[in-house]
Amino acid sequence: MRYLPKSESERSEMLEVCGAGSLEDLFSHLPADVKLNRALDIPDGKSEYEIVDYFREQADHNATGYPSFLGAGVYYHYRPVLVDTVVSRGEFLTSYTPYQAEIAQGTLTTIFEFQTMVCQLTGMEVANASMYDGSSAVPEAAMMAVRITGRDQILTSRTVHPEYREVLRTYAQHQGMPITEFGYDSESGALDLADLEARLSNQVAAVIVQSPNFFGIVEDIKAAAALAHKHGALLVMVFTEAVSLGLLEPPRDADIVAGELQSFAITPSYGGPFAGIIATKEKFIRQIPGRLVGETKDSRGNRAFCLTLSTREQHIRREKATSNICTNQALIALMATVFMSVYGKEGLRELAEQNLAKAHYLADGLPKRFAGPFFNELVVKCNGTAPEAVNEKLLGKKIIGGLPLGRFYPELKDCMLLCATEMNKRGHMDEVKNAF
Amino acid sequence: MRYLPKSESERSEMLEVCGAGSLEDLFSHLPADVKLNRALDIPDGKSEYEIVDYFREQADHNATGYPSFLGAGVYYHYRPVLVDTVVSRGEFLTSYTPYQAEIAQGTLTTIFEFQTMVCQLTGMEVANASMYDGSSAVPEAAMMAVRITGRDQILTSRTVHPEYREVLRTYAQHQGMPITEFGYDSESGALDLADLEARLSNQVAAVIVQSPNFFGIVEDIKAAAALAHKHGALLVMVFTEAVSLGLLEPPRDADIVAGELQSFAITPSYGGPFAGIIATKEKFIRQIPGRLVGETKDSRGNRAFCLTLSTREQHIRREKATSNICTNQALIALMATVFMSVYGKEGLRELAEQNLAKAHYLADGLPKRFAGPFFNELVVKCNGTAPEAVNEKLLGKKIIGGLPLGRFYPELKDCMLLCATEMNKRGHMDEVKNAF
Amino acid sequence: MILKTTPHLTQNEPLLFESSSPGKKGYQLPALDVPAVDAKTVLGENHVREEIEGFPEVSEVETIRHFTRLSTWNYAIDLGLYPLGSCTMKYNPRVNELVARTEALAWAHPYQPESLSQGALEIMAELERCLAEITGMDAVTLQPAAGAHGEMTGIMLMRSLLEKRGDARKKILIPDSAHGTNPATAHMCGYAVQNIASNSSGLVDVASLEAAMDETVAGLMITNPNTLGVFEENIVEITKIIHAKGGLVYMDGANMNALVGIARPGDFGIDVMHLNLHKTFSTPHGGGGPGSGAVAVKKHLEPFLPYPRMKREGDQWAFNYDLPDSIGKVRAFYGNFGVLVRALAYIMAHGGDGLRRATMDAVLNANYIRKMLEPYYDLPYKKPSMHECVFSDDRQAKKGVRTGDIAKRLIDYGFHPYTVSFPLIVHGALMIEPTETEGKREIDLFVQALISIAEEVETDPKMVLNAPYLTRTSRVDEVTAARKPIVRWKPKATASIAAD
Amino acid sequence: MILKTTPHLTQNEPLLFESSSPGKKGYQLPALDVPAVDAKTVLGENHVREEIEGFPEVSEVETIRHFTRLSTWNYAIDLGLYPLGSCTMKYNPRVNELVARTEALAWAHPYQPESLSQGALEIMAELERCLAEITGMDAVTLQPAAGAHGEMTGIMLMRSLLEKRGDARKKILIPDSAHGTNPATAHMCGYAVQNIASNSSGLVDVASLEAAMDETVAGLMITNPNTLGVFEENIVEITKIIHAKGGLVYMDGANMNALVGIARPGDFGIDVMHLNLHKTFSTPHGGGGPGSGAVAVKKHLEPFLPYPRMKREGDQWAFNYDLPDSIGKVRAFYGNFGVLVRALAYIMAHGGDGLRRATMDAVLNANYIRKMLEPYYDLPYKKPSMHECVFSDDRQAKKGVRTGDIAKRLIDYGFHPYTVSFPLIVHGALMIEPTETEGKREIDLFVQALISIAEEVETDPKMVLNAPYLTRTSRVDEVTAARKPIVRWKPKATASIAAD
Ligand SMILES: Cc1ncc(COP(=O)(O)O)c(C=O)c1O
Ligand SMILES: Cc1ncc(COP(=O)(O)O)c(C=O)c1O
Repeated sequence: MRYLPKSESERSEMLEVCGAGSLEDLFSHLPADVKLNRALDIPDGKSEYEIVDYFREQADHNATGYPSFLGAGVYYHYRPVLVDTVVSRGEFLTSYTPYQAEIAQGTLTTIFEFQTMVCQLTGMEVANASMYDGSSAVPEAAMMAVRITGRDQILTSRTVHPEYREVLRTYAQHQGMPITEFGYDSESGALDLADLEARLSNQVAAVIVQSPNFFGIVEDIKAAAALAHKHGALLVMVFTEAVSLGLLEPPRDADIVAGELQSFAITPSYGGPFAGIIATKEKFIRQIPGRLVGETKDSRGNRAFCLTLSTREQHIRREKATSNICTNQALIALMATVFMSVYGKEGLRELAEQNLAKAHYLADGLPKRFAGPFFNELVVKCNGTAPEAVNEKLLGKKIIGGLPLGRFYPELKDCMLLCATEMNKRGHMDEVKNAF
Repeated sequence: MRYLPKSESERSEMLEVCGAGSLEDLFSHLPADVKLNRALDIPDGKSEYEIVDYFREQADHNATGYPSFLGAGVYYHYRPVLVDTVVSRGEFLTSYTPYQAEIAQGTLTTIFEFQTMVCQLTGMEVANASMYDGSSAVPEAAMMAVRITGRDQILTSRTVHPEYREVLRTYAQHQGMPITEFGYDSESGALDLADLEARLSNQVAAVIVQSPNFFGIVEDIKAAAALAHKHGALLVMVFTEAVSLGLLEPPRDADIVAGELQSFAITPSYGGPFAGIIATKEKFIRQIPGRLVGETKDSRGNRAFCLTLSTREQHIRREKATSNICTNQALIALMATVFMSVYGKEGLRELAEQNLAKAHYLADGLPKRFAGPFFNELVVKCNGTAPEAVNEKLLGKKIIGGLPLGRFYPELKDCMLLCATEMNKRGHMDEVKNAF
Repeated sequence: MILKTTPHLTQNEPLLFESSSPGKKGYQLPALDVPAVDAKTVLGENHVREEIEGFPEVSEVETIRHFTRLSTWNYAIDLGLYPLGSCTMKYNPRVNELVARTEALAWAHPYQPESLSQGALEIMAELERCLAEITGMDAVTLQPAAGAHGEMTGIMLMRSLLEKRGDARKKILIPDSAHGTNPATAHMCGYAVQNIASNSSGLVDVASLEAAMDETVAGLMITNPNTLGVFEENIVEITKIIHAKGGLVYMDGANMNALVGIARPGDFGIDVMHLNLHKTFSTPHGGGGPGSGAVAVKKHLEPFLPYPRMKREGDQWAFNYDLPDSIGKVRAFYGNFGVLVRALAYIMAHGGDGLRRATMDAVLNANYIRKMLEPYYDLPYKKPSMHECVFSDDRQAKKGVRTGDIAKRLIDYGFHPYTVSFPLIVHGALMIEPTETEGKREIDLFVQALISIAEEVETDPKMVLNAPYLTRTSRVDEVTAARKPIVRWKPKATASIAAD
Repeated sequence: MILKTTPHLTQNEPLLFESSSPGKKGYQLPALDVPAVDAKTVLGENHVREEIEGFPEVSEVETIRHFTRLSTWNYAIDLGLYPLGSCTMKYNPRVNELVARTEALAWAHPYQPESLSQGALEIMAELERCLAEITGMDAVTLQPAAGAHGEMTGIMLMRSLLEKRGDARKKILIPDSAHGTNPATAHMCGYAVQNIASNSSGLVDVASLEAAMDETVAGLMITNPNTLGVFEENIVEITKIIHAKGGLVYMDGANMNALVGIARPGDFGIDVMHLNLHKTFSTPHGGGGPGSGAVAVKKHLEPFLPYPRMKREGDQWAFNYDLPDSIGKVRAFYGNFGVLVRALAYIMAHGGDGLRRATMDAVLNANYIRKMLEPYYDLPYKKPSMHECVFSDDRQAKKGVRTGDIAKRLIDYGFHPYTVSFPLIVHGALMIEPTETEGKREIDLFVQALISIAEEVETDPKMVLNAPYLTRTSRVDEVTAARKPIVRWKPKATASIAAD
């Protein structure tokens, strides 16, 4: 087997040292009744060429080269070539969590830069080294708020990504963390502040809102924060479209930001791996889940970085840890780090402005369902025809349309969510408009 | 421009140091009449995404996914993934010729390994660090023979790759190196030893033969060498299909081996870049063209490698150099080095055996033009129909057939050269057979 | 004597923020093919931010040099043995990276029509089938993003089943040798943790387990082989004890590299377990992730698996969301698909027999190291080793040298350290897992290094205490880092932040 | 003081042959889908070899580690400034590597039907057009594989034209500042070389040129800017002198990075020239190659260009082999196509204006370095610099330190040395070409390093004489290497080979 770097003679030398006559002998101490007495039912080992052919064949059963207007938490953005150049370096790709700082300064430095850039983007003071994804970052933020406030109720806006709310429910169900949802203004598509205020109480640990929200609408975080704070609750701001942060006012008034960086050079990859983040205020640093890299010095007095505040983590605190997370999404976070470095200050803004322009060109002439200000996604009414029918029509033109909303919002079953990014060409957008 | 790492303020700081008011000032000393007073007629700079799109669009105008039976000096072989992993490392990709040995030991070591493996494959004692390609290695070998023997005539077999012979003619025309060709046995397709002997004389510096020859036939190098040596000429053995060396007796009796390593994980790439080599006997080491890496020690006594015998080369010897070659094909030679390391002793033989089996399966039932033993190529008669017509038929089935030989061998205008490697699938070979 | 490394210069490199200069660009976007819009007009003044303060401004060449230079400060599997116990740092085949980048897979949107996602679905279905066969379980979910996430999923499955039976129960039993994620997970799922002391041979003490087990106990989280690298020889009896009282047994599968093709948890009484695809199945760690924590269950737990599940509709795959008993989603979409692709490619490369042979070589390497080092380091537990072996620093401690110091000195010798101070039941543990992808030459050099360090401890303990010496960064002060945390760059002067 | 590097450990690594062991495999082939044949039967006993003696036998993981470890012993553009004069070591954009690997381009066979090669032909045609526009010439061939190959092609073109005119002539005039490939090329083309001494300002001495030029001279090979980085201000007059006597002027275009977008050889009397696409147009050097030496000519030389040429047939590209005056082929097929793809991608990224701005930044960097170092190093020729500047070690030589020693010391400071001892007209030359892809920070560090070394020469010359110190390999003994050449590995005992 080409991945096993031993010759037969080396094997027998080593077996001899072990005092074993054969490889099987090494397992002779296993109880007979637990051993597998047959070969695994898995086809014989394949050459790398057959493996490549297999996955190409599978890929041929997937869509390729369709212009797509899907967003809804996963966005198509250009991916700078340097991203793969960097993450393909064995020194990043095949290294473990940087527990041994003296031979992991490369990884540690990039994480420190990542944490810094996330802070600069979100207006927060502290960011962790990554969470599994945006959806799992939300319950982690909620639990964090519960620990901070000593309260247990969570209020969530219905405009938070529906799958994120499902994940929150799953996490919450077994730990006595009741979740209540509040509505959105059916005019603007933005959160219903009145409804929020009505549901607020001194039991509420956190109010969770998303901006741009699931409908693409930019929310008024300031107002939501003011209400939450009035009742002693924390405001958790969620984002799924990181590119919006290049243009939108950062959620300075939020207490915790939980987001997804997939837009930063992370391929859609059928839903993962992505990179979630949690950022917060300095004062909450000891309640943040996940890994943190900190600056320090080495014994020669030179700047050095290392994992820090690990007393928050499971390997030290065990059941008292801030989370059970161990492996995170380091390499994916590195992709986002390279992306931020390539685009930089001006690039990220220009990118966001292009997205804004494309989405508004697409919207122009389409029956918008909501009136609120939107970034690069919008809800469109299909007046009469079902959204599925419109998509069928577009598929005929080899275009993938939007996401029909009935599945998540029965009241919007005649609507679809359309997304336009810098990658969508004008001509295709015109075709979409014609389909309505 | 994203490749120019300067901010405007940095530019002006530097201009100031130079005592220049503007970038244009730096060119003020150029005579007015030599300056270009207009912009270059080249479209505005493009983003990397547009560049990728452009080349994809061009690629769409090329054949993709056609099974092919073309060989004739350029062969389709599987390419281990590790090859690109290695040559994509910036430390190999973006380094220069290893003149400064102390910071080029990586490149120097791989070249030393390359030279060694080429010797092991060819049965020679010395091999250089690469030539441009196989075709240009042939005239270099001829000139080397002229220097060694003090004679000037070259005898070439007509079974040497036609384009290689054309290149030899181009190089030869201006340096008084008359080229004579000798024929092949029209039964066996192997070189005509009688004709060779008839043309040999004490004026002949070198006899050039190829094996497997252009028709895929394995030549009798021993016999050719004996004849050449009898007349005091050197035997130059050429190869275009390096995989054959995994199975065929190495040309130990040759004095110089000039070959092409494209088969070793180098993509066809529409004809280049490839990697040529010249290997020879120890006693001719000072007449070999191109770079050589040698083993030595550093000042601490540790093994080290460096470029050596550079007194043969143009930068020292100028007009008296063994060749004018400077830049060679180092990175491509590295691809071949990784390929040889991945396949190794057993792999290269198994690969050669698979090629032999495939070609003989293809040959079975087809009207072979020649009777000699063949490796992975064979000349087939198209009885009646023109080779072009057979290829048309195959193109209809999205298969690229063989090379019609009329262009290079008028007497074989009703024949085509077919190649089968480990990549050709049985089903496609059956389709080719049916086309005859 | 150090045989494996030689000092060489490496490039220094500032942080991106420190090499930024206004106006430097590393990007270019295609020209906009639609009219530009004024952000403040369409979004409202208050929604539009000022420039992103402090954000990098560097060119393309500076970016590639930045990350290339930083990369040279790392150790990695591609550079040598990475014997972190419990982490299964094996070779990451590059063909897996290639196939994961196949365009129609890498660029597939999770909401694109199922009819245009059949390739992705087939890949997941095939991987589920392979993992079920390897573990001997009945069903597999690929949704969890990592091992700990899988543990959480698994414990929720147990809890949902018990709830359905009428009582979710209160406690989870966890051996004191378990990994920290086990208790942390139990806690997140609303369970109290009761530790089970290991017996003198490092195994779960059957008697105390029997004593601890009652109707308030939801079940046991067991790691097998355990974190000592020892197979729990009483595993069948253990699972019987738990089942007898209506509990369920969760197996932490982080150590499956010792069992694949040899023994199957499904055959020795396990109800639910997770696999770390980024360990046993070689998907790259990437400096800390991503991973995948696929969870395998027996029939009785299948109805509770996260939705959606895949089902066959004619000749097509489809997602089934209609699962009333499902615990729900543990993350958006379907899991770390890109990681799943790599894991399947790994399984395909080995085939059934190859996987078994890999396991045997992994166990061979661990036993060889154990034998070679036993004369020099204290081996607290003497049971046969599987894929890893755990020594203690007992002898060296007498000279004032601890496992952490030996680990740092090992760096000078050209190796990444073993896992330090885990499992907790071994005082001053040296936890060594070589994996099967190490050749004899590399392993012999590793053994030689640890023997040489043992000698240094005798002759010159200080030398070991102050290691490493050959790294560009010497011993890092982690205490100060935690006392005054600086977790982001700030323009000089205001660099440090106060912590509460 | 060394600011840019810090020592760090790197992995030692034996040669592949030394880590081989019988039976280790790094490959697997798909099973044969046709009957196997017995080689000895179909080829004959005498044609089948024994095993390849000494050939490597290693596994996949050992292979990737071998080459990864070796790579860390190299310096590269991706790691920092690479100021080799005359080599134009600029940043190699990675998008160019990506597009060159586009499947239908990388896997295109040179003999596949032209109708199925239109994309490849269009790319070559577009590159020819761009290069003609940049050089101001009328036609371009992309066939030559490198600069020297281009020189040979160009001189053959000249010779063929002259032959056709009735007399190929005997000599080529070459300034003594020229690169070694120029005389070597002239010789290969059957010409005698006559050196032209440079004048006191390092330029071609017009008087002696005029004196040397007669009807036995085929022409002049001139490099402009010359190897001092100085523009030949009399170039127009020079070309007139050659043309007046029926000669032709060849320009070595290795230094085009100083002229692109600023001045065009076609506009100052050049008849034929080569371009090093691996210099001016950024295709990677790859440790010594591959390159491309495209040759551009004026109308009168076009008929002699190597065949085939591309021609338009309706809306299709086709190859034209019917060129009676062609010199023939200089290599098989059409050139280093993969390199051509990269060069075109580079040109597209810049556009006309971007190319001009790149040239200006390259010249700015060279002049900045010249200004900063002039107080510390002797500048033998004072004419304005273009893309590079050349100092001499005159002052340091007084302390016994030569340019080669300074170069080695520069390595400790984290930089690749400049070009040493070339051009020959400068005694002890330090030839520095930064290119445009270096930022101010990197350049300032380089300047600081050379200044610091100049000070070391004053205070502690020995220190410089024995450099480098921070590399894993110290000063290499090149003399012994040449005296007893060992150019291949052999099993111990027989390792060294005798040289005549
Ligand atoms: C025994 C054990 N259990 C659980 C885990 C957690 O797995 P992950 O890091 O993938 O969350 C690990 C990984 O370190 C482990 O070693
Ligand atoms: C001035 C000059 N001319 C010619 C050459 C030869 O070019 P190549 O190395 O591509 O053959 C070089 C390259 O070193 C050069 O610097």
